[in-house]
Amino acid sequence: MWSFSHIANEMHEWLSKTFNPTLTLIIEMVIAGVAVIGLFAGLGLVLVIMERKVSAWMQIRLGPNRVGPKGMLQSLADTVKLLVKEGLTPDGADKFLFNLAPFIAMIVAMLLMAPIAFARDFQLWDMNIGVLYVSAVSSIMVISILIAGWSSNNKYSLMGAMRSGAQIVSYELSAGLSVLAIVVLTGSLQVSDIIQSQKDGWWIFKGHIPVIIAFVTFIIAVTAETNRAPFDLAEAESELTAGFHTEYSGMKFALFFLAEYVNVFIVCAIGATLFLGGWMPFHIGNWTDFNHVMDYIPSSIWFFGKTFFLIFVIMWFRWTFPRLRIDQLLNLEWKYLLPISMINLVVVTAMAILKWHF
Amino acid sequence: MSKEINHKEPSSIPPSGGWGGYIKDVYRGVKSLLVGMKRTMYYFTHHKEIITQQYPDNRETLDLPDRFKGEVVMPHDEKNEHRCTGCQACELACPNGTIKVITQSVILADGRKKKAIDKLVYHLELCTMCNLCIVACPSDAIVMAQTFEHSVFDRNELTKILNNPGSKIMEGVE
Amino acid sequence: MLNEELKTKITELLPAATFEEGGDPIAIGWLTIQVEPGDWLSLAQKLRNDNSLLFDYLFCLTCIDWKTHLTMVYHLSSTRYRHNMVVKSKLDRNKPEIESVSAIWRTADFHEREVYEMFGVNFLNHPDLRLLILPDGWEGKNPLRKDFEDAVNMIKL
Amino acid sequence: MYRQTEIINDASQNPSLGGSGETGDLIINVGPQHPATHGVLHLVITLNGETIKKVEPHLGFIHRSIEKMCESLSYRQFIYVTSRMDYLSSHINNHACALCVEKGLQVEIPPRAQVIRVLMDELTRIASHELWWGAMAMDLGAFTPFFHAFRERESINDIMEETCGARLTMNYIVPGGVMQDLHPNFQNKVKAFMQLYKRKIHEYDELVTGNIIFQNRMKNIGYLSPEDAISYGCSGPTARGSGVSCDIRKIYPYEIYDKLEFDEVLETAGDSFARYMIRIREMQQSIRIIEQLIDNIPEGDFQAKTKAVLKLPKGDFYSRVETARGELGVYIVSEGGTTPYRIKFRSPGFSNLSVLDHIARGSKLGDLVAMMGTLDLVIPDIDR
Amino acid sequence: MGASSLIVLIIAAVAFSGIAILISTFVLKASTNKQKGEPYECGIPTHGKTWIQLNVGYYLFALIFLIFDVELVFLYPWAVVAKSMGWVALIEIVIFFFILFMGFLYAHKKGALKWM
Repeated sequence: MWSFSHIANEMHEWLSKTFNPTLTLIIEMVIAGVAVIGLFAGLGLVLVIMERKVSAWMQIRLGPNRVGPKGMLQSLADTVKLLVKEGLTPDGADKFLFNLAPFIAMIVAMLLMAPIAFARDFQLWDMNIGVLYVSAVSSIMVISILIAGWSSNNKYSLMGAMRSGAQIVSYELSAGLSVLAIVVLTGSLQVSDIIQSQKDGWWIFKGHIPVIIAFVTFIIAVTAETNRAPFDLAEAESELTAGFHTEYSGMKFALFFLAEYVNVFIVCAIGATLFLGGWMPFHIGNWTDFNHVMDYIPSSIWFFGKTFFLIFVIMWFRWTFPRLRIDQLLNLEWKYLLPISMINLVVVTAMAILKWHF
Repeated sequence: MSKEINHKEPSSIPPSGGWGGYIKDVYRGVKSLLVGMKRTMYYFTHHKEIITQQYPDNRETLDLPDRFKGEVVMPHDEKNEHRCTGCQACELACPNGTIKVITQSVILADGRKKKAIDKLVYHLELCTMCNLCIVACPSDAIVMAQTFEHSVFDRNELTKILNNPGSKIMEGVE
Repeated sequence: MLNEELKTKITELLPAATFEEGGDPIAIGWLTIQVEPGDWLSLAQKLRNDNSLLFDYLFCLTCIDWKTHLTMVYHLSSTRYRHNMVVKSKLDRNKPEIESVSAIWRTADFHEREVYEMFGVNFLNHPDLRLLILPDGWEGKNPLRKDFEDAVNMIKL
Repeated sequence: MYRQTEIINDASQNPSLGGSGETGDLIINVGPQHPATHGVLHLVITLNGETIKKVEPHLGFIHRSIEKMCESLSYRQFIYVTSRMDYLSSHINNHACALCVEKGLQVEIPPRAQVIRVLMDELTRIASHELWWGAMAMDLGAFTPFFHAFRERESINDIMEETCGARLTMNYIVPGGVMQDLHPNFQNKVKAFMQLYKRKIHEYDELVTGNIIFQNRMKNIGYLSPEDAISYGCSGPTARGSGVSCDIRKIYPYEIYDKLEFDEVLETAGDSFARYMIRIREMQQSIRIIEQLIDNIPEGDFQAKTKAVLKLPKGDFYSRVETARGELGVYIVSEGGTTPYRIKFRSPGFSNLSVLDHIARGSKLGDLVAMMGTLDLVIPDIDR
Repeated sequence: MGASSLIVLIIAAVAFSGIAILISTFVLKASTNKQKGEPYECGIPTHGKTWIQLNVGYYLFALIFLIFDVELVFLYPWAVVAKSMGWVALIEIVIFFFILFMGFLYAHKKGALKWM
């Protein structure tokens, strides 16, 4: 059957036959790098046009409709525009850090790609601490925002950076706790194990209400962690004009922009993996016929479908809700989400021990 | 320096008190959010509600009401005649000095001298479309046109002479 | 309170006040009084605090340049009794000075700053008498005075 | 009596402030090029952390000296200028000026003209509040309501365009009546608009009013006591949110407002949410007024006979009307000539803005945006 | 691909960003003027220094976060084995959370979670 893993294996075999092992490794690395860059850029283009269309339809508008068929090439045109714009560095800025920040943002976003299973057996590195790795690496994102905001020598940026510092670190807790709920249920940190455990049903279905609560907490927390509205305090357009990237322009701004969207993709992919079964098709208990039909849909389509559904939900939030104020944002985390997810984790543990899940 | 800031408590939902209130708050909050999401989802799926006008594409069907105040024009009939007597009422009525009436005296066929307009200069760039000149005109010589795409590259082009070259005043208009 | 009653009441409070007849005769028929700048602050306090007057709403504060003198105009209203009154005060055009009433009606703060820059009236004891509308460092005449001419920006019709 | 607010010196005069590092006060300019100021308002904000210590408005970016300008225009001409003051309720501005001139001329306005004026006033009020609603939600970060508000506002603008010939600065009112008669389609279109409005009004609650985040952002924020509201000269929804009855249409009725049935909307909470609710409910009252009038427009002239050149008698004239933002006063001092000797526009925004510093102190930066939204500031109205 | 993929990813990220920025510097024709380098503050020259000691309440959150995050890291190994350990794990975590919660309540009572 045609699949990503099949292609990868074929290629690996052919390369091993043709070249010596070192060269094979290097060629594979180059191919992987190019593929990731392509995925990265492609995701940026797709997510931007998706966001614009979603927002337009929710706002009874048409959205971009000039470039390409139904405006689908709009984000490509925007990229070209950003490419020829001047990336200005303000005079008063800390130039080194100012230019470093977008790189950090990009590296973090890129590193998070490693443990994601895009399709059946198609993963860059199926590390045994996959979930821990994700939550560890995603913490670095805040550093790039802090650097960007601080080094800009702009008061709006500084405020935005400070806000996002408090915000991201706070929400990491409940995101981590809700991830732990799944880890408790599966007993493994490895992404492939977690997906395998959902062979006969996704966790969101077989985990009863506690897992649904964990899922909702997770979605809220990652929305906050990626600085998306209604938690976009770091940008807070109507208060801080553009928040931490006020001074960024041209390609440097575009990198932040891209990193933000890729981060949204990644957290949604993690959410899809943990709660919705990743690339695992939709299976119901022992309805073998039904499960077979589901198996015919390629695993990558399952994965991207689930991920994009979650991305849509996050966009849906953005175009519906007003923004929270900074103290309310932290109240929500410390007074509502954190206690709820702590209690929820205990309940999930009890459930796992009692084997109440399917 | 002393800073006596009249600090107000940051607002949160007035707590209903106790654990029941806590859960009630969460329930009410989530419900209100879901109601809003339902509304946006309705519009997301109902594309018929879209109200965007695709302006440059719908130029042909664009229907401006006949009272729309676009710019001042002076209608001429097929004999290249207009109704302006050069009385300067419009010039006086205009708050901005948009209209300048330049008159000349012409000698009529019977030898009498008569005042008539040489040029009626109209500065579109100064005009605020207030309609006062149209109201002031005793002989209905000028009207508002329904044009609205006025942008040009050189602002001198906005200074217009409303009467056609070689035009005359219509018979019977005093 | 009717104008007649107001009149007697104000004569009680400030015998020196003169009443202007015919000012705004047709309109709402507001009582108009003339006071000396020196009497204004004490009268204002009484107008604001007297229980039968209670002029607590200063809804308009402006100045008129009469070329020979300036006239401050205060439009007062009472939110309880719904009566209105106009107080005018003549100022010397070369050295216009009057007591600030911003401690009595807070709205006078901004309005007095506006009059200060537009007419050059100096409000004594105003907490923060600075330019509000005109750009910082504005020097020269006061725009709303009759002899003001802006050579650069004024369009002559 | 009002609560005394301490006067904090400007940082430029006090070198100990302004980022010397000791006090930790950050001085931030908000505006003139800022998404939340909706125009060219410039606020200098002294922040301590996220807490506002002081807000100082710097005005004048769009000051055109309309008062001076009007001194050289005739009584017919100056009305059009006032459309550019509070451009969102331009019709009501024109109305105020016309009323003041009519007072001086002592002309009787035909009943048809009065009804047309009131109808247009109320439509303008709804349009203004619609825009405010959308912009207010946008200030709080919800972008979608803005477009929904414009759907309704557009249909009002279409009505205006058809009858008055312009969408925003209508200049429809002349001393003595209105410039043109109503368009034949007017009644049908207004009815269609009212149907649309009633069909969509519940969406406002769903999207914004009932939203928990929105309520949290608005409630108990920017408290303005009734005494302060009066002392600061607030008017319109800003004062009525504090429970101060100040609707000129009720207290000093002009035109036919005394014959109409409508309520003066009052809320007593005095916070941002109260001011928000006032405007939402005011729109419904306007709809109510329009409903009463739309089928009962009397026949007759739409304009009283006036002389070609208007001359006001010597004296001063004052008219007060209720715009969408509050009380607009037009004060004309006449010397008996064809042009006013002095005109003063008592704009509602100017007084309402002065309260911003008072209510914003001690709250968060994000609240400032919400408060500015509820004050409904229109910058040309403030600067004039 | 294993751990080497991380190196690939870092190189890819740096290469991608670097190339993009390089292209944009080559393509554009930059104009220079003095105002360009000023910090953006709504068009008004900025007032005082930006890098001052801010009075922010954020750092308290950072401190509390630090405590909680360290606990969270401890939870990961626990979570992996929780299911196989059975009831002991549950009792452990309840005690653990109880202590943590007490600390949290203490911080709350002290007003550390109140925004400054």
